[in-house]
Amino acid sequence: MPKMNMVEALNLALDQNLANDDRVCVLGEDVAVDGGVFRVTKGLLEKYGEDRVIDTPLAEGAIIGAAVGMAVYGLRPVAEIQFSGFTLQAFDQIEQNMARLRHRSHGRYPISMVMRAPYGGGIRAVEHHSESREAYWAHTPGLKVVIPSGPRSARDLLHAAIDDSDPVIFYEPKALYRAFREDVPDQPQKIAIGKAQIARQGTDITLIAYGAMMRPALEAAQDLKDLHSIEAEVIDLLSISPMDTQTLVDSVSKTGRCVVVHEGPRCCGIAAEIIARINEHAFEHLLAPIKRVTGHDIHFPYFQCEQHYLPDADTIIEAANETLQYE
Amino acid sequence: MPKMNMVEALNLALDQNLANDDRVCVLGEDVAVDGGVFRVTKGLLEKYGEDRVIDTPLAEGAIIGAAVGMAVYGLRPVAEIQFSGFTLQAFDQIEQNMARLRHRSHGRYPISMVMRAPYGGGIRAVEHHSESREAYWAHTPGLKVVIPSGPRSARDLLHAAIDDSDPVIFYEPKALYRAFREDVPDQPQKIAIGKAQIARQGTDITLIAYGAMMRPALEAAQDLKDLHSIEAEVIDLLSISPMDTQTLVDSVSKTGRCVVVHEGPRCCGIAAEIIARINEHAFEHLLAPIKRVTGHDIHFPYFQCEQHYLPDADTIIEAANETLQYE
Amino acid sequence: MTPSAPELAVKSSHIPRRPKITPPKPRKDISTPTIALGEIPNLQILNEKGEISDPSHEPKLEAAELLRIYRAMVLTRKLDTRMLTMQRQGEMGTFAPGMGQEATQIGQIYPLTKKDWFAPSYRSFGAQLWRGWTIEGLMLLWAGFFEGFEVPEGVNDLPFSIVVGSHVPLAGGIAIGIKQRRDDAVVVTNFGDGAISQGAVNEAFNFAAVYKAPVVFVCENNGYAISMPTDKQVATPDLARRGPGFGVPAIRVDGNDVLAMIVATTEAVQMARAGDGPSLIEAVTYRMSLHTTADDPKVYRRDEEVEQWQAKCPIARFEKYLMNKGLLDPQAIGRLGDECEQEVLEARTRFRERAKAKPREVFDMMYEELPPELEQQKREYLAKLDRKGVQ
Amino acid sequence: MTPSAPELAVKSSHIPRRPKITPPKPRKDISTPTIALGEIPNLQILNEKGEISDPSHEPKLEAAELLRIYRAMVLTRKLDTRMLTMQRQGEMGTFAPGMGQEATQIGQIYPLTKKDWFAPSYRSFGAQLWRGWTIEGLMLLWAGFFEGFEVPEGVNDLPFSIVVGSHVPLAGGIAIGIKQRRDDAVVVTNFGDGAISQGAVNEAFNFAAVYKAPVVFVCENNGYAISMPTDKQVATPDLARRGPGFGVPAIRVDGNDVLAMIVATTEAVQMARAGDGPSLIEAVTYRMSLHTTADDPKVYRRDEEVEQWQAKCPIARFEKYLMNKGLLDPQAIGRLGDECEQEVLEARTRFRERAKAKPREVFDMMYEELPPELEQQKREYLAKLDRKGVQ
Ligand SMILES: Cc1ncc(C[n+]2csc(CCOP(=O)(O)OP(=O)(O)O)c2C)c(N)n1
Ligand SMILES: Cc1ncc(C[n+]2csc(CCOP(=O)(O)OP(=O)(O)O)c2C)c(N)n1
Ligand SMILES: [Mg+2]
Ligand SMILES: [Mg+2]
Repeated sequence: MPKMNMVEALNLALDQNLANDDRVCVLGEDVAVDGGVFRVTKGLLEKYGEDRVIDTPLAEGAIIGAAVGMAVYGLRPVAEIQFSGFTLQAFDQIEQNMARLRHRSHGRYPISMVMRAPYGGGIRAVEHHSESREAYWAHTPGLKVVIPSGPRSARDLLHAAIDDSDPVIFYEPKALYRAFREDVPDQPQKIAIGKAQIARQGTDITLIAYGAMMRPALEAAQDLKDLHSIEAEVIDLLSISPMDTQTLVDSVSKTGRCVVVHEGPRCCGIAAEIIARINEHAFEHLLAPIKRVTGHDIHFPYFQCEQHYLPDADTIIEAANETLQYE
Repeated sequence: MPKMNMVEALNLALDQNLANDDRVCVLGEDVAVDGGVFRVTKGLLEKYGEDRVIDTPLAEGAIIGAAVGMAVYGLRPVAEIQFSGFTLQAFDQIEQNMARLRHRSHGRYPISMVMRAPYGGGIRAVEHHSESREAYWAHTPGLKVVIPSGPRSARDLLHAAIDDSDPVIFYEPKALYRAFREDVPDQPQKIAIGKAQIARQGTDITLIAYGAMMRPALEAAQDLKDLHSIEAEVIDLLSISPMDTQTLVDSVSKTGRCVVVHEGPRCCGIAAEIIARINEHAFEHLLAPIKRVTGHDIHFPYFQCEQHYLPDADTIIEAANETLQYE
Repeated sequence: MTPSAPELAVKSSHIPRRPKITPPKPRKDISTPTIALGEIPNLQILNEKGEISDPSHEPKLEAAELLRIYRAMVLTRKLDTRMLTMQRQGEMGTFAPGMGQEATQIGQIYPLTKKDWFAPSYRSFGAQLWRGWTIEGLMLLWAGFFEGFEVPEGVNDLPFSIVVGSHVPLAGGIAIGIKQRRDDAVVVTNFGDGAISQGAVNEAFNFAAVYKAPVVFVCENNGYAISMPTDKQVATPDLARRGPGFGVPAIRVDGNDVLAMIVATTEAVQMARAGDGPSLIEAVTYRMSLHTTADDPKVYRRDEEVEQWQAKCPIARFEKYLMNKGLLDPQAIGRLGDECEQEVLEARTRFRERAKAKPREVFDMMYEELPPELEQQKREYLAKLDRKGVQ
Repeated sequence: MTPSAPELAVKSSHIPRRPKITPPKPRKDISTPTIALGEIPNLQILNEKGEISDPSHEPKLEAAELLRIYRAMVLTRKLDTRMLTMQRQGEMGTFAPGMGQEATQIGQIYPLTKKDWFAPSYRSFGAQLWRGWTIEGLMLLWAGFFEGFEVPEGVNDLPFSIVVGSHVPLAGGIAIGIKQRRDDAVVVTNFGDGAISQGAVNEAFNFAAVYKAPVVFVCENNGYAISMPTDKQVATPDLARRGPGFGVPAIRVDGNDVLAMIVATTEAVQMARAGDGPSLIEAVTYRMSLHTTADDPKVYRRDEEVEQWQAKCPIARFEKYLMNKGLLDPQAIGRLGDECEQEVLEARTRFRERAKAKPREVFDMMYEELPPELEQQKREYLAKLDRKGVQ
C-alpha cells in the first residue's frame, strides 16, 4: 500500500473516477495544463484529454453554473474552486441551482456533482485564502458537505462524493495537503456520507473536530491522557451535512462532557449546531456546558498572527479542563 | 401620533434621514420612479432627486459594490435588494468588501451603509421569494444584522442602522409590511443596535423570536396564559448580530426553560447560536433542553403549503408544553 | 455514440477527441441572414402592416405550418388572458404575463427538435407550451402547487427560472456537455433586457464563446425590467452588441415579427449544430401587460407608449399576412380563437381537479434519500399536520 | 462645494441637479488619440527599438518629467527583484511580481492628481509607489503584517484587492459618488485579463456606462491568468472590444510603451473629468516573472515566448528613447539604478524594524466599537496569548 499525502490521494481518487466512469469530468481554473495550483489534478489532462479535464475562464459563478448544466445533461462534473474564499462568487449558483434543481425539476434532474475547494488556515496565505465557511453550506438545504482529515479519508470521501446522486461540497483542509502521509489502499473503502468516525475511544470527555482540526484534537487527547490521565473520546465528523447526530449523542451521553473544535467563525457555526443537537438529544447526560474552541467572529488575521488565532492543542486542553472541572 | 404600517414607517425613516443628512442616498432596482416594488421608497425621488434616489440596472452585486464605493467616498448609501433571495447575487461583494473594507483599510474607510431587503414567507410568493437566511450574515464577521418586528421598531431600527458607522444588514419581514398599524412618533426613539426587547414579561418559560415570528410567539404566550396559566416571557431579538446575549441569559436563568423560534432553516441557524450561548452562560439554570421551532432544512415550499411550513402559535405552544413537562 | 440525457446510458471507455457532428441539414425553406460579429444586422421580414418588407428572407413554410404557428401564438395569448382573470379572482398566484411577446416566444424555439434543450426564464408561456409543457402544469405552478414544475415526459427542458439570469450559465453548461459528447443537440435560452445586466449572463456569454458551445442566447428586449426602461438599463442603443464584445455573433430582430424570429433562430441553431458556437439574438418586443400581477405600470410608463405598440401587435400582424395569403378569414380566426379558448378552459378544469395542496410532500425531492436529521424533522412536521388535522 | 473624502465635512441642504464640473484643462503637452466606441484604435508611440513610431502622439514632456517616469519604472523593478529575493529567503510571503509591467503601471496613474482615486489589484507595486504608498508598507503587507494595509495620509486610494475583479464595482461606486457631488475627481482601477471574465467586472462596466461615471478601467493584459493564456480566457482577438459592448469607449495600447500608456490614460482621465463617462484601456503587456512566488510558469509556457517579450522590455525601450534624446547615458543609468536599489534597501531596513507581529491587535478595526460578544472572545483570546507568553 503506497504512502500518500492528501494531494496524491485526491489525485488518485479523481484519476480512478475518470477512468471508471466517462461521465466524470473535472473543470476549474488552472486544473488542466497547470494541474491545479495545489497540483491535485496533475497529470489528468494528459490521461483524459481536454474534453474531460477542462481549464475554465476566471469566473467561479460560471464554473458552478456550467457544472450544474453538465449534471443536468447527465455528466458528473467535479468542479474545483481555487480557494474556498471564492466560492462566494458562486453563491447564487450554488444555492439557486446546484442545491435546488433536483427539487425544482421535481426529481427529473438530480445534480450529481462535486464542488471541491481548499479551505482553512495555516499556510501563511494572503487575505481571503484562509477562511472556513462550511457553515454557509450546512445552512443551505439541498447540499451535502464533507471534509476529510487525512489522505485516506480524502480519497474515500471523494469517491463517495462523486458517487453520490446529490450535490456535494467537498472542502479540503489545505494545511493538510502535504502535512503527512498515510497508507492509501489501491481500492477505495466504501464509506457513507453522513457518518462520523470515532478516531480515539474515551470515557471522560468527547472532543469533536474535523478537517485540519483533527490533529490538534488528537494531540490534545494524547496530552490529556499523558498529563492528566483523562480519557478523551475524539470524533472526526467527516460529514458536516448531513451530520451523524447519533454518534455524537452516543458519545456525549457516555462522557457527559464535550468540546467542539473548528476553525470557522463561532457565531452560527458548526459547533453551535452540534451543541443544539446534543442539547436536544442528550440533555440529561450533560454534566457541564459544552465548550466551543473555534475561530473568532473576526476576519481571519494576516498570516503573521494566524498561529495564534487558530485553535491548537493547548486551547483544546484548556477548554477540556474547564469542562472537566465544571461542577 | 399617526398610525402607520411598516411600509409607511420605513418610508418615514428614509425620508427623515434623506432630509437631515445629505450624505444619505438610496439605490436599488425600481426604488426611484416606481417607489420600490413594496412601495417603501415611494415619493422619495420626487423629494430628493435622481442623484440621491437612484434606480439601478438589474445587478445586485453591482448595487452592493457601488454602495460600498459610495461609502468609501463618504456617502451613506442605503441599498435595497428587492428580495433577500437575491442578496446571494451580491454575496461576494458583501463578504469581501462591505464587511471587510474598514478592516482592510486599517480603519481608513469605515463602510457606513445599510443593505435593506424584504425576507421571509407568508405572502404567497414564488420560489426564492420567501427565504430567511439571516444566519449567513450572522456567520459573517464585520456585519451587523437587524430585523424589526413592527412599524415602530422598523422605523427606529432603520434610523439606528443608517446612523451606525458599520455596515448593517436590515432585513424586513415582508409578511408584516401591511399586516398591522402602530403609533409611530414624529421623532425616532434612539435605540441601540445590539439590544433585545422584552416584549412580554413572564417567569415560567422564555420564548425568543424576531421579525414576523414575534406575532405567533406573542399569540402563543397569550394562549399559554389563557389556557394553561403559564407565564411566558417573550423576547424580541431585534438585533441578530451583535446579539443581546445578556438579556437572553438573564431571562432563561430566571425561567429555566426556553423555546427559540425562527423561519429560516434549522441547521446552523440563529436558534443554534442562541442555544450555544445559553448553554455557555446559563447551563446551571436550565431545567429542560431548549426547543427549536424553526423552518426545516428543506427548500421553502411552494406557497400552497407555506402556512403549514411556517412556525405558528400552535407549534410554539406544543414545544413550550413539551419543554415545561420535561423532567 | 450519442448519450441519452439526463442519464447517460452507456459509459464509453474512449471518447474521441475530434468532433463527430451531424452535418446540419440546411433548410431549403428558410433563407438566413448573417448573424455577425461586426456591425449588428437588423432583421424584419413582416412589417407592422403585415406586408413582407424583406422578401429575400421570407421563409417558404407550408400553409399548415404557418397556421400551426399562428395558432400557437393565439393559444399563448388566450392562456395569458385567462390566467389574469384567474389571478384577479384569487385562483392564481402572482405571475408574469407575456402579452405582446408571442412572436418572440414561438419564433425562438420553432427550429428546435425534441432532443434539443430549452432553458427559459419565467415569462415563457408560449415557448413552453410549444415545447410540450401542459397548460394545467403551468397553471399549477403559478398557483403555488409544486407539481406544476414536473418536467413532462419527453421534454428536454429546464423548469423556468425565477431568479433573473441565473439559468443562463446552466444553458451554457448543457451545451458544453453536448459538445463533449459529440451530441448534435443545441440549447436555446431566453432572458430579458434586465437580465443582460447580471454578471452571470455575461459570464455565460464568455464561457459559451470560449468553448464554442452550441447555445443560442435569446434576449427578449421587451422595453422594461419592471419599471426600468431598457435605455436606462444599458448605455448602448441596442443589446445585441453585447455579444460581439464577447466574441458571440449577434443579430437584432423585430421580435414582433414571428417570421423574422424563426429565420434568425434557424440560422443560430444551424450555426450551433454545425459546431460554429453560440450566438445572441436580441428580440425587440414590448411587454403589453403588467410586469407581474403585483405591478402597476401606470407609475412608470405612459399609455400612449402602450398604444403605439398595440399597433405592432405580433398576432394581428401575422394574421394580416395569413389573410393576404388566403390562409385565414375572419370566420376562421374566430373559430380558431374559440378553439384555443376552449383548450385553455379544458385545461383549467384539469387544473382545478389537481389543485390540491399536498403539504405532506414538502420533504420530497430534496435528496435521493432523506438523511436522518431530515427524517426527524419530517416526523415533527407530519405530527404537526396530524395535530391540525391536515391531510 | 467639494466634499473631502472619506467623511463629507459639510452637509449641504440643497444639492444642485445640474453638474458643476471644473472644465478640464486640456494638456498642451499631450496630444490624444480617440478612444472609440466603434473600431478599436491601437496606440503605440515608442516602438520596441525605442524609436518614435507615432510622432503625432508623442507627448511633449519636460526632461525632468521624463526622468521621473523612468526612475519610477526602475524603482518598481528593483523592489520587485528584491522582494523575490526576500521571499526566497523566507522573509516575505507569497506575492505577485510585476516584472515587465512597469510601463503599464506608471502610465496608468501618471495623469492622476492626489485627490483622484485609484483602486488597484494586487499586482500594482509601481502604481502604488507613485501614488504614495511606501515601500516598507508594501513589504509589510506581503510579509503578512496587517499594518501594511494602512492607507498613507493624503493618499486617496483603496488598498489593493486580492479577490480578482472584486474591487472594480467599488471603483464605479466611488465614481458615482464623485458625480453626485459634482466633485471633479476621477477614479482609475486596474485588473487583469483573467479578471475580465468575472461577472462583477462586467456589471461594473455597465453601471459606469449607465451613470456616465468618471472611471477609467485599465485592463492589464499580461498574457496569462496564472496558467491560462489570454486566448483561452476569451474568444475575441482583443479585450478592448468588451467596452463598446457596454457603451464604454475603448482603446488598445502597447502596455510596454510608457508614452502610449500616459497618452491614452490622459485622454481617458480628461473624458472622465469632463463628464463624458468611463472608458476602457487594454494595456497589452507581459508578465515576465512568476504568477506568484508559488507558481512554476515552466509548466504552461515556453521559454522562447518569454525571451521574445524580453526584447520588448518597457524599461529598456524607454531607456533607449531617453538616451537618444540625450537625457541618459550608461553612467546615469547605473547611478540611477544604484539610487533606486539603495532606496529599496533602506525601506527594507525600516520594514525589518517594523516587522513585528502584533497578535494582540487582531480584533482591532473590526467595528467602530467591539460588541460585547466580541469583547468576550477577545478576552478569551488574550488569555490564551497570556498562557503562551505571547506579547
Ligand atoms: C436576481 C434577481 N433580481 C431581482 C429579481 C426581481 N425581478 C423579477 S423580474 C425583474 C425584472 C426583469 O426584467 P427583464 O430581465 O427585462 O425581464 P422581463 O420581466 O421584462 O421579462 C426583477 C428585477 C429577480 N427575480 N432576480
Ligand atoms: C475571484 C478569484 N478567483 C480566483 C482567484 C485566484 N487567482 C489569483 S490571481 C488569479 C489569476 C488572475 O489573472 P489576471 O486577472 O490576468 O491577473 P494577473 O494575475 O495576470 O495580474 C487567480 C485565478 C482569486 N484571487 N480571486
Ligand atoms: Mg424586460
Ligand atoms: Mg493576467
